[in-house]
Amino acid sequence: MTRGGIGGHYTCRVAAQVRTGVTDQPFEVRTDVFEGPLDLLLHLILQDEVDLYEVRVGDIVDAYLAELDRMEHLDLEVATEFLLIAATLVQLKSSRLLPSGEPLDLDEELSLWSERDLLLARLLECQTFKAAAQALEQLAAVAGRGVPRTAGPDERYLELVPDFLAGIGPCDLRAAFLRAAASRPAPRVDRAHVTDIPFSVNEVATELVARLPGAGTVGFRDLTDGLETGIEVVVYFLAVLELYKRGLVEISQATTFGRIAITWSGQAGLDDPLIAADAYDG
Amino acid sequence: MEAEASSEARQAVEAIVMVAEAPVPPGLMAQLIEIPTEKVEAICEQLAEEYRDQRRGFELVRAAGGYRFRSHPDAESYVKRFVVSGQSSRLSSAALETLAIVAYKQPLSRAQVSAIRGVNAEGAMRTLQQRGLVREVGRDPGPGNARLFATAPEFLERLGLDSIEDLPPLADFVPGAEVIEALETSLMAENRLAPEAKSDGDPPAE
Amino acid sequence: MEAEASSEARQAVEAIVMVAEAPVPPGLMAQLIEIPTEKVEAICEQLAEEYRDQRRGFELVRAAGGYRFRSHPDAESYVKRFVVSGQSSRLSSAALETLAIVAYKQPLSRAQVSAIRGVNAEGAMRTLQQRGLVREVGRDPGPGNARLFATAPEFLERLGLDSIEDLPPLADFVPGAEVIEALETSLMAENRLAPEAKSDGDPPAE
Repeated sequence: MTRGGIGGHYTCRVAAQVRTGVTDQPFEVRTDVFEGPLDLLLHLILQDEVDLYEVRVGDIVDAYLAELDRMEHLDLEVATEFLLIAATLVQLKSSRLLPSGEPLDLDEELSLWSERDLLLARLLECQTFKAAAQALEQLAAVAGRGVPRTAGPDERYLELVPDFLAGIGPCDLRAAFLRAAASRPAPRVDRAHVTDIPFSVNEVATELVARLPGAGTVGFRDLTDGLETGIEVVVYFLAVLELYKRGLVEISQATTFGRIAITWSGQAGLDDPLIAADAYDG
Repeated sequence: MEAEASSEARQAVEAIVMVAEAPVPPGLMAQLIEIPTEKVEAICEQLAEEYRDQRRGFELVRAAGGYRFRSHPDAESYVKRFVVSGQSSRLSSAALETLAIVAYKQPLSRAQVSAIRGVNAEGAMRTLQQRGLVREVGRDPGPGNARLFATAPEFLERLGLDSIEDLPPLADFVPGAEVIEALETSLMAENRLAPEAKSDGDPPAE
Repeated sequence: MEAEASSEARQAVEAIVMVAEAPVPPGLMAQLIEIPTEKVEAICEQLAEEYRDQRRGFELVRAAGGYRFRSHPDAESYVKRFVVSGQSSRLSSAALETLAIVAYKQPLSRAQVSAIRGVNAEGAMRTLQQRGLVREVGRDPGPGNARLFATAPEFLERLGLDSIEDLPPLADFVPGAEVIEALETSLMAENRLAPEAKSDGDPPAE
């Protein structure tokens, strides 16, 4: 069996489409994102108790092709894996549609069984790790309630440290930068009871210059998620406008009150124009 | 008295763990303080209990093979106000599933992860590496020499586990009989493949 | 009782100072815990005394305008052995991230480093300067005249780089799976707001 991959995400729009007429709650699954056919199949079979044979394979293929269109380039491995599973489904389905009186070739029947068993084994394995992932998440949530001390020895002992950069190479440095810049949410101290604004436009802009390059298209709401006061959101908005003015980001909004999409378009390089810019007073 | 005699060792343990940046293995402390490892472990257990009894804002925990100080969960809300760090950036479900596969099947290659998930694991693996949860540990000696990955110590720390053996057994997560049955039924081309042929259109037997 | 009432505040102070990388100003803690600054100071004095009485291996001291934990001088010989043992020789993740930011964004001020890291970078910057990896290179001509920092030649030498341009580029970084997922989720939220938009079946333009 091909060990390829599916990078296509089945959005719920897809799932709702394939199941039209099967359930009376087509919007219920809209919060899910499916990663590849195994994920989608598991969902269809388990969550919605759909008889697989009610699903039109053609619909899945259509939806999948639309998904491929949306991707920037055709990933052959993605397409192969998908076709393999779609073909297995078609084969299983068609065997059921054949008139029952007509006996199958023994080889054919065996191969049908083994295809089915292989698919079943993969679905079971997939489901097992999904459950394991949930358990790990719970463990992390419990452990995450405490923060480890990482301060290290104080100045008195620092000159004793034998080799400060032991085992650290340029790539570790790059990884550390990305960790620091990309995965950390906005610096935020909950100061709802204090009247001043906790950060300036310039600070936010500097932060965005670090965060946005390479982050693809980001929604304004993703940036401001977790902010507590309107004024904080306003500061973020001004910072985004400032970046736009400087030609560092593209902004688009498809519908009124719709999602504001922000895409980095500047140089994600060392000469960062904003770092040298004058400070704003917030 | 025993307790008195170990006062210096106790202080040494507290001091070393206080200046450490990562969990300190008890064996290392035993070497440095020149006492048996079991003694170090006993001291740590005792200290942890004292901090609990005194309702301290920190705790001494065993994680990733060593001991370290950590803020107490009860003070979570205040600490969160103070630091915004790793734990607030949650992993996506794709990354979590990939992490679970690596955790239970390590060491393994990216292709093996992809095979289990049925999707390309590149992106999720990269995320996990960037977060320091997964790391490359070598090459597959077989054909292709694929890179092999395993969880990093940070993973154990994030989960509050001492070692990989402390992961809940994978067997606990194997789907129950009713799920397996649902899957089987759904994949069954009943007319052809069911042991006894059924009249068409009927729902499969429970 | 007074002591009972402040138990939560005590825990909060201990927890915050425990996870801090630099001295924590009492005024900041007062804000976070929502108690007067004098109260924070009283708690800290009380805690410092308790640690002394209990002959802990650490002490709570006031330094550089704030409170911090550090190892007790009585345990100095053990702490030295630990530090010299090289077990703590790798840069802490805080210091490494700070070094990376300076390396990629130099020259920049401490405030800019803090803005990117999302936490106070004072302590880490001081460490890096002491180790000769980072140095002050001038003043920001803009308002405030902030000190600007850059990596020192020692840094390039140690990493085996010829110049800063030889650092691995950041630009080819591809967003991780969770970014894509977040994107999908927000696209779907949009669809929900405008149900008719999906009827045409067009993939969302991006």
